[in-house]
Amino acid sequence: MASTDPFLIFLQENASIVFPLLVALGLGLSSFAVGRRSARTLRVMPAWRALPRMLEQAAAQGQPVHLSSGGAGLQGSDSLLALASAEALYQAARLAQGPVILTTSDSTMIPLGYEVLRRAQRARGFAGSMQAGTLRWFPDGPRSLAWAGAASALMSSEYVGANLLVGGFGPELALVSHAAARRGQPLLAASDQLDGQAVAWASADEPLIGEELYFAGAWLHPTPANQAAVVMQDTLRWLLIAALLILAFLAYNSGGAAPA
Amino acid sequence: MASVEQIGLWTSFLLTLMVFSYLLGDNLLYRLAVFVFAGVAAGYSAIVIWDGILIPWLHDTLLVPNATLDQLTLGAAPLLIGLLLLARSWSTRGDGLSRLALALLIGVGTAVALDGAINGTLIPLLFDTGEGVVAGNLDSILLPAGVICTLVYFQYQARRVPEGAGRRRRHVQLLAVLGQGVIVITLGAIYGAAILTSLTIFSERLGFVVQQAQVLLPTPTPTPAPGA
Amino acid sequence: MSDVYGQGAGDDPWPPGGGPPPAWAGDPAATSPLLALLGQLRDRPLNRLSRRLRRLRARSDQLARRDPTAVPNVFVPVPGAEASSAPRRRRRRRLRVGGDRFFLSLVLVSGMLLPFSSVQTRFGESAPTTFNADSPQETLYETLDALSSGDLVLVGMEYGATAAGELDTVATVLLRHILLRRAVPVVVSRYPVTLLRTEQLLTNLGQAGSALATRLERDNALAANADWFVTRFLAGDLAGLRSLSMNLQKQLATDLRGAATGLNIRQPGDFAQILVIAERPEDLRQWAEQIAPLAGSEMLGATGQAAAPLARPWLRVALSGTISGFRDALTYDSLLLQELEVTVGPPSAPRNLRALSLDASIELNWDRPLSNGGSPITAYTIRHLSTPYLDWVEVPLAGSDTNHVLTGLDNGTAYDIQLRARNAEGDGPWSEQITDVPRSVPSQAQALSLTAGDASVEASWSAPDDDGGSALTGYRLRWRRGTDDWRTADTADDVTSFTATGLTNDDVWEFQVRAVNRAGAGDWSAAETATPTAGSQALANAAANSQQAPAVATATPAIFLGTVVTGASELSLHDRADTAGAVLGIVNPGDNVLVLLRNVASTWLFVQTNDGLRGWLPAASLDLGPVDIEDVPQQAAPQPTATPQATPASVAVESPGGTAAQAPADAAPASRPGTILQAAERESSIHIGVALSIVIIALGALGNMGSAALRRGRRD
Amino acid sequence: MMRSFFTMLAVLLALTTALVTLAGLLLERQPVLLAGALATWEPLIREWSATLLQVFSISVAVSIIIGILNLLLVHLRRSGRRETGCGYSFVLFLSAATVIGLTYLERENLLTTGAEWRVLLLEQVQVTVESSLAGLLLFGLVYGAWRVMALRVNGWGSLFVLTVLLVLGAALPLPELAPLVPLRDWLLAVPVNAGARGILLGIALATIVVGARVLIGQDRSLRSGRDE
Repeated sequence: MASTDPFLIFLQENASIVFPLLVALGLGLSSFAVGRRSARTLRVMPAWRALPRMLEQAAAQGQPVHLSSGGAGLQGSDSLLALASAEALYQAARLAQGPVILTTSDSTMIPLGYEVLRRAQRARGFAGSMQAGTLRWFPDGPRSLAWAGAASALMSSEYVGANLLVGGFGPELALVSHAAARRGQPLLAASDQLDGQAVAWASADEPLIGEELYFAGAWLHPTPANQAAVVMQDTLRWLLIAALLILAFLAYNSGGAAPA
Repeated sequence: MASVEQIGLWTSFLLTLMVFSYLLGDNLLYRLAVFVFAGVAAGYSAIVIWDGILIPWLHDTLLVPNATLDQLTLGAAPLLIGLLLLARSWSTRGDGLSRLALALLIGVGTAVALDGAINGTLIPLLFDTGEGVVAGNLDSILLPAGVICTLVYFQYQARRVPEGAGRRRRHVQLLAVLGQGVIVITLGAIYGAAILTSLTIFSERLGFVVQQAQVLLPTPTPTPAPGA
Repeated sequence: MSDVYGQGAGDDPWPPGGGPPPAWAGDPAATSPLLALLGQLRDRPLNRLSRRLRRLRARSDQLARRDPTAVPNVFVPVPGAEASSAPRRRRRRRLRVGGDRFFLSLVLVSGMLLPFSSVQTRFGESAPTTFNADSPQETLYETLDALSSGDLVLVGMEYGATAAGELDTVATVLLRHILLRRAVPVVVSRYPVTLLRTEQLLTNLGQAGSALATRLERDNALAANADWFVTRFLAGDLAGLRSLSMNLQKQLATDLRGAATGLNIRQPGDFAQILVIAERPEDLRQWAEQIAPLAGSEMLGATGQAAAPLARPWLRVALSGTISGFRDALTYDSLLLQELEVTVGPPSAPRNLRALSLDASIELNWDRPLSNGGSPITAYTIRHLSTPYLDWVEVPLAGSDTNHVLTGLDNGTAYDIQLRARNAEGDGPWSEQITDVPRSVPSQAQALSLTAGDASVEASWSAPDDDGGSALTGYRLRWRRGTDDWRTADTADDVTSFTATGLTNDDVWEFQVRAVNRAGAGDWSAAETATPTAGSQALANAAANSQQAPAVATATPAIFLGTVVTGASELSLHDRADTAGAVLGIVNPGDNVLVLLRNVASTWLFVQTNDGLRGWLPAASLDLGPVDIEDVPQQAAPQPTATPQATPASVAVESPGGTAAQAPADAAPASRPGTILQAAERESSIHIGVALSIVIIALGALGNMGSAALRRGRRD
Repeated sequence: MMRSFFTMLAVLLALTTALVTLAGLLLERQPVLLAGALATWEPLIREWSATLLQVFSISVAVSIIIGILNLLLVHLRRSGRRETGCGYSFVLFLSAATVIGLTYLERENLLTTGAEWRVLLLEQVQVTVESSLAGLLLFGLVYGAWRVMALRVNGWGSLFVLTVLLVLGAALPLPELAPLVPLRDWLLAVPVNAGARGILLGIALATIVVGARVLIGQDRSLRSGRDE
């Protein structure tokens, strides 16, 4: 990055603190704005549209729903993925009519997972205590094969009716999706890792790609805050595209300055 | 009495076969192997973390002779946070305090993740993609074009059309379709590469099974191609 | 407990066989009627649930109405993709699975097994022996090659057992390269198991006597916390990496087992290079982001093939060189071997110098040095020293033959002999010293005198003047009538008389004797004749003689030299006198072997090779020189399978992994990281796997496209 | 009342920890950020940030131990109650207990066999099963690709399969397939590179948005359950 422009340098160096604060400000404003206007129209997301039906079907057959966040957890780089995936899983747990099995391969997800289950339970209108068996943790590694192996075994031994896997997955997802295909269980999956995402795209009943998993709330539970996040994301995206175009234009005109 | 190594070889040989029995269908042997594995992995994680992290930490803080109050507080904080999170798993009592513990974790995690997303991904990729453009080099122009199409594909907001459906503007849609093509090609290539890797790994396992079978099973020594 | 949620999955809250679906289960139009029938729900708080359910359904319907496909499908519209038909479609798919899956697995497994079976299957070209110019692979190689002695290299081993099948090979070649440059790898990892395995890998790589140790001219093993470091593991994912960058000194102060490493590294810049071997591209990125900028340098990366396309976005950003996958590792390995040959210097000492005494000469054989020092061996020098002389006599030899006959020596004198190799870089060290005594065959036995008896003749003689420098091992006497075939008898070295019996009286019998020592038999003495007659007095002597000297003396095991003569191809050494016997090793035309035994039919010879291997060779393939095959001692009983002194595995010269395959065949290969085992078989197996995958995936796509077209046709 | 107080406190805590950590990370990278009176805060912020990160990573370690406890207890309870699959639960519990038990015995020198049981278990059980499972992925992946067109009978499915086939074909070292190699290389250099960058940039943006939600207390995990 051989940029010499002082503004760009400033932006680069302080972006990690300035940028989120600006976004936070924007987000606050836009959720206020969205709240005052009527709901936003969003493009169709087949996966989020299929989810309620999938859950319903599982419930109708008396089968539990398998939810998983994979390797996402509060371990630093994955923290925000873990929060986003907790949100998506919460939406699913809330809509599910039957029992839910939540699996994870990151232990920091356990408290979040219980929070998700408890909250969903409240939202579904049942108070009372939770049993520990609905949340299962399996040890992790760079690829969580303990999770994948155990989940694939569990999916058949517990007669799972539907699977929603959103979070951090690598190619180990293939083991789980294979098990789902084998037992004819519907599956929705998305991952922030590209190799896991490739497997998810190929094997999920409806495609769900990358960032789409961060915004489940906007489709499944369109509160002003959830919608504002989507608006913010779109805005940022266009800003990014503009920045990219400007940089490309400058580079093109400067005769193609060699990158650093 | 077989030696320990012998038992080990047999164990790994049989476990490999048990896992591969999955190819015949989900079965007891496969599940057994997987659950043994999950248990062993959990045991090792516990030992390694205990030995490698917790014990040194305690020695540096709580167990220091004549520890200061600062050291004691610092040493106890993670344990307290851990306990509060643990409490959260079992009951809703003390919800507020455990929420604070979670907040601390989320706070630090958010910072690290934001730093990573911005300094690790956003800025390097943005500048590298944008500044990589060289006049006259088609590929260097196609690259940012592809990135832009991909980004546009995700565009969420749409216009409401009379039937009530969300529909994106026509030019956005055109870019989005191109972007979808780029994404599908990307995922396909990654998928193909993943197959290649798993082929490599599987070939290693096959070689292992064959070699072990030759060593462990009482078959005559295979004859290498005779010379002359 | 009416709390559905709290029951946990294992409690099976809705046992099959429950009552009919309650009225609130939803109107049949919204869900499939089949599903409604299948719905088996047990009692629960009806009022609350039904309210929520209705609300939910209303919302999902609303969502469904609001948004039909917004991104138009530019290709074929999906028939039957409407939500209402989804369950039916799914059910049909479920039926179609099953058999095909098993069949696919079977095809794939059996195809990939082929190269490992006894059938030698080779498919596809093997990995190239060099990287493309200016490729990231070459950059990586060049960078590591530029390391100098004592440089520290921070190595991040960021992969688990999952990727071991692929990345162990990559790690092996990279670590070996670092160690070969006498640089010091400092290994860190965020995966504890990987640290344990890396420790094992490094231990195996640097064992005493391993190719690496030999090339580094080390007679001891490379040691932990001296030649390499495996430090304590980094906990906490990204935070762990960050704490490494912030706290390098402390983090690297203790090793995997908690012992002090003695490393004192204050900043990442103290490392000459940073190398990350990662399974996930994210790990590469995190290293590039957290460690590389602080080190002020670009880093090197290695990944599996799956991560290779994903490493690309970061390639220009932070990585200078990368390699990926098994094939790159093989190329790297062969490059490493080629490269090695032009750097080190003079060759190492020749090995296994062996001598065979001859008449006034000694035949020497030896093995090539382990290392030719990087350039071909051009010459050898032999030197020898015998007691009358005080100085070594050097005999320069041109060429790279590994045998020579020293001539002009004194029989019976002990010679100390050494040997060294020479290449363009100079002379290597002298080999181990051996001592041998040249000897010739004895001279003629003296004074053969005959005493005729009744149907017998007693022969006696005296020892030869000259024993040829080697103690006599015995005598051979032969006699015949006229031009009949010779009859023979051997006696021990101290028996100088023999009575031949069973002779016909009144015929003239011709007798000759010769002395034998380890170098062979001397010339026959001049012939003497005698005529036995009936009633002669020699009888008594004969009786006594027959007890003393065996008719066929085999007291001394004869050792003869044989030369392999068969054609141009190499010859297998078998474990029994039969071509079906297991092959113990290989001998080449021109090799000299020691002949120890023959089989009863005299068709096979039991020999010892220069490498110390013992086994059977067809007699016809050996030239025994002057020796008669019948002179070779006969195999007494069925010979127990000869135990070779070295296992066949250690005969194999260099595995493609570049290490002499030290592990005996019965070692567990997978648990011994450090060698690229079965490289050729695995390569072919992978290639077959790729080909089969292509076929399977293509067939799957075509089949599914076909059945979709059929469905559409039926609907139209 | 109490609950909303804790919620506010939690949000505030998350916000401050996030900002302090972020500032610390920033200072780490680039020493001079603050000028004038603010400069005195610099060492303090760096220290706080470092402490927070340290506490964070130890808390994560503690939480892994908790996770293992949770796992073992769940499975112990399941095997005690004889639920479906309780056998597997028992196996899991037993293998974890074995590893931990052996480690303890070895450490206390109560094992006299002389073999390193722990290392043996690691190599012959954990590594074996893990790499076998990784080998098994091959079948999941190939079968997944075989099935893609059953799920998506459209242009995108075909494009995906074609890309997979191209990547596989180019990896096959046969002279007949050599023309595929430059095509594959171009694909990886341009569209795949662009697609990967686009998806990663999108995820980075989404991460920032979620992070911003945490900062303004919109994230659900920190709030009590009232706000449904």
